[in-house]
Amino acid sequence: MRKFLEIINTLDRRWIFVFIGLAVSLPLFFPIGIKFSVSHPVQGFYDTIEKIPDGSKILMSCDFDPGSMPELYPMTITALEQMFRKDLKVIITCLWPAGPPLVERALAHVGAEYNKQKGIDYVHLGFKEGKEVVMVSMGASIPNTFPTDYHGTPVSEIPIMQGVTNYREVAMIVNISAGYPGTKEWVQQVQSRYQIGLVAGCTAVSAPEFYPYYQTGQLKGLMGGMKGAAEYEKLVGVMGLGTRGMDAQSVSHLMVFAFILIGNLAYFTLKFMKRKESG
Amino acid sequence: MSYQTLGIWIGALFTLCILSFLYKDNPFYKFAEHVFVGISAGYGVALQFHNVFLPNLWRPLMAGNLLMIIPLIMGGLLFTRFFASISWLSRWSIGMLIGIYSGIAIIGFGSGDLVLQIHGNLLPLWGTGLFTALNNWILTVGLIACLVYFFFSKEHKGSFGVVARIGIYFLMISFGASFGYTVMSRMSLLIGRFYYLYGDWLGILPQ
Amino acid sequence: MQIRRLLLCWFTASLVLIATLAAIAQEQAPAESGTTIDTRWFDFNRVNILVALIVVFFLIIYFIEKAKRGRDLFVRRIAGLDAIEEAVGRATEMGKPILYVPGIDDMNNIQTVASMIILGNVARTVAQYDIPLIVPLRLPFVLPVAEEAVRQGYMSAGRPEAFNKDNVRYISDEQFAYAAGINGIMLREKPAANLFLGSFFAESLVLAETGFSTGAIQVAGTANIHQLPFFFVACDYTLIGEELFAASAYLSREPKLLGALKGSDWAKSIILAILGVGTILVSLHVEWFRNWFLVE
Amino acid sequence: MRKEIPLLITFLAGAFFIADYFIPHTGFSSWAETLNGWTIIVIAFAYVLGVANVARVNLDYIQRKGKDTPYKIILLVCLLFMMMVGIIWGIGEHTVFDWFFINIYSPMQAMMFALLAFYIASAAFRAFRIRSVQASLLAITAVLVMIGRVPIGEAIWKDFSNFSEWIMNVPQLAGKRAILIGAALGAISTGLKVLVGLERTHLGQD
Repeated sequence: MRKFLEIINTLDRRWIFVFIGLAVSLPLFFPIGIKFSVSHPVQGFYDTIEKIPDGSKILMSCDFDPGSMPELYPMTITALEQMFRKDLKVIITCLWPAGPPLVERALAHVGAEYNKQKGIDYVHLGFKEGKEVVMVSMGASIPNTFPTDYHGTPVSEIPIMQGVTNYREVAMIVNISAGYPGTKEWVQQVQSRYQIGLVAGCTAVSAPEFYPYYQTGQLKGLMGGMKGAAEYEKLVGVMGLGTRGMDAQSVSHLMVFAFILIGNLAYFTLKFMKRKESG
Repeated sequence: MSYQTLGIWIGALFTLCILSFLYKDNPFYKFAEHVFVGISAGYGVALQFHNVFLPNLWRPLMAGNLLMIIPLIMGGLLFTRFFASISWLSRWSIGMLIGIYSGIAIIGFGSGDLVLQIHGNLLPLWGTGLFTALNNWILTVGLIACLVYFFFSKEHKGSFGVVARIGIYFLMISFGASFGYTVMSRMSLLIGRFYYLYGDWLGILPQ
Repeated sequence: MQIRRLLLCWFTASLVLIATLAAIAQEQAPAESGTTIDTRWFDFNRVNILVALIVVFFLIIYFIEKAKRGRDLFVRRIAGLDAIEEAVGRATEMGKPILYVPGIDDMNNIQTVASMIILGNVARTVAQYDIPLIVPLRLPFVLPVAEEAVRQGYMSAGRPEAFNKDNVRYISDEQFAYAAGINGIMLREKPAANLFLGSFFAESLVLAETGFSTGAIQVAGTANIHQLPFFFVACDYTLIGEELFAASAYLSREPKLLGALKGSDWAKSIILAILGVGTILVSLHVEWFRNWFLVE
Repeated sequence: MRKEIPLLITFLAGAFFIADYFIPHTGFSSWAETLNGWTIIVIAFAYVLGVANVARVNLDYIQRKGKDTPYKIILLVCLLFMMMVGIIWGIGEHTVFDWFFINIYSPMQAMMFALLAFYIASAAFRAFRIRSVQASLLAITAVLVMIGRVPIGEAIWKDFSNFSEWIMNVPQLAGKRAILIGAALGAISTGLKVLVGLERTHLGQD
């Protein structure tokens, strides 16, 4: 018994890497499809967009990069699906340098499905460096901050941008955020200053920090991590990456729980044995 | 072999190079890492050129908006850091940037994180449903106890120490929640990568 | 006196500038139709934010001024500092090296500045014993500052000759290569005490875990809240958020740090009072007090 | 003169932005708008400066013939190649630039972050030791939230998801709000010290 505990206590970490690798891979090959319900913050995200009258304009800021794609790309796709179904006009900006190519792919994928035209139903304004300064600058004037779209066509020639000067001409803001600059800065610099509706989809790492904003109503909706994306896909009725990853998420969480349990049991029983011998 | 499949193969090989770091640091990882750092730096410059330099500075300047000379000069001053003799000039631009970010932080934190969070925690302790009253009690006691824990002008002794101890327990619940969510976040990153390797690259995933 | 003169001339300069800018802007104001010309000079819905900022500004400037005039401001001893001393003490008994990791951020991050102050203090206690103090660094700009901090520590302990420049080492500027380099030091040179104080990100996990497996006593401290759970479970003691700054203020007694700390302590007591009074008033269905804190 | 002018610029820029929040005067905010536009451009220059710094550090390394020189050469070649391709042939879809982004930059960055899943698993097994009441509180909350937030949690206990939602909305929120308020006070005091010229580390040693 003691030998076994010694092995566990000094187990090479690479064995644990193998276990976790299996825990994440196997459910992908043998999908179980465990049911799950929708939590309030995600329902808030969905309902806030649903309540916007059809045809109005929405500002969507995609502040993420490939490093957080598995959690945030499904959210972007599903949000575009919901908005295009309601024929909402989407103006997209990116505050992370590596965001625009991902947004281009999402737009191409979903835009084609609902045959939406670039420049009429949606516009992709690309990236601007400056973090919070860009948000404040858009409060004064969006055309001055983004004189052209991602491909270089001047904003004055883009139909969807006619009549849009700043946040007052936009019904609400949808923010998909991976960190800084992201949801925290949109709440601090824009939501309270311009009193505009704001919903946010973020990585699970940053979700706990935004619950205070959800409780005060600064955020009308909050989606955290791949689970949030899966719940949102369930509401919109789409089978995306979020839902497909849920089984692997469940199994890997159980595995980490088991690791914590076994690690502690082995550590303390060994310590107890040593004290008994020396005591 | 279309460009698309060639791209997937190269992406998968580089992914395996990064994955090899788990076994131990090796030349493949070093190679992949340096390629990544180079590509990402080059990507940033090209993007700034097309998305900021051209539309926000060059075109207005060419269109005769001479006021744009000022940001061009301020930006150029930054590059004096490379020449020791005149590097103090770069402090003008750095001073401007630091000043703007400090001003923005003061407003953002002042309104969004200070005043509104206090407003959000002024909650009725009775006169509402039992469940909401219980929640409001926990929120109020928790916030007060944690603020007392972060109080440095008085020793944590006697009743003050007890309140601080309650505060640290609330903080532990906060950290526990953050740990759970961080595990969730990291696992979904790995799920995404295995989807890429098994699905896009090898195509052996059930549809 | 220097602060007051500074404030006075800044204030007048900014007033003059804002007035002239507004005057120029007045006749240059874009006569676009549709945009409402707003000539109000102050948005009264935001007076509560202004009051809050002025109160915090006053508290901080007042206590920095007080600290500058050498008035003794009491700051309780941070339990984390005892843990650091205990860790250093144990390492000296065993005659093994001490590892001090000042975080991965640059000097413009306040946490790195606070870490340098604590590093200088640790160097002073280590100077009396002949054990190496290893300081691995990620950014070249932090190297001279760290070297200076350790040299000052050895100097003030009266043993400048014991200072070994090679122990303050530049590893790599890539996050995980830096963590791998430190793991190598932990496994090869087997330090008895690991101190992680400063701004850490995802690599904190890797460092704390390897340090735990070598059996070293570990003390950590960072204001990056999302990294605290890992440090808390893997280390013997963890300074949480502001405690890192309180520790550096306690050690250095530097007016700027001490004043800011006392100022925010006072601000916290005001907030506690507001929470107490406000909660009771709201429970009695008195709404005006709570509406003061609304933001339009 | 080397220190006073930058400090004055810092104060004016910061004071201007703070004033812009409180003064809705159209004339004044049009100036704030122009200053915003300038800042975006200067920050873009600062970004390019950062990359130039990376190039300089690696060039020095190569001159000193360090042991990793071949890797550093690869780094600089990739940097120049990606920059030139992007600037000359554009950055939209179906360009060489986009191909390199989607097939090299994106998978590698995603895999680097995915490595953290392995590290957190091994840390949970080897370093997550419950040695005090506080650590046990942390561990119990972590497990409750971790299991409650995934579908299998609801399979075990119907209300598990609502329970972990309650943990997030009430006890956890109190701790986070206290940290938010503490951080806000810290940020305001640091911002003030920088504006008034008390905090000068950013200007470096002259």
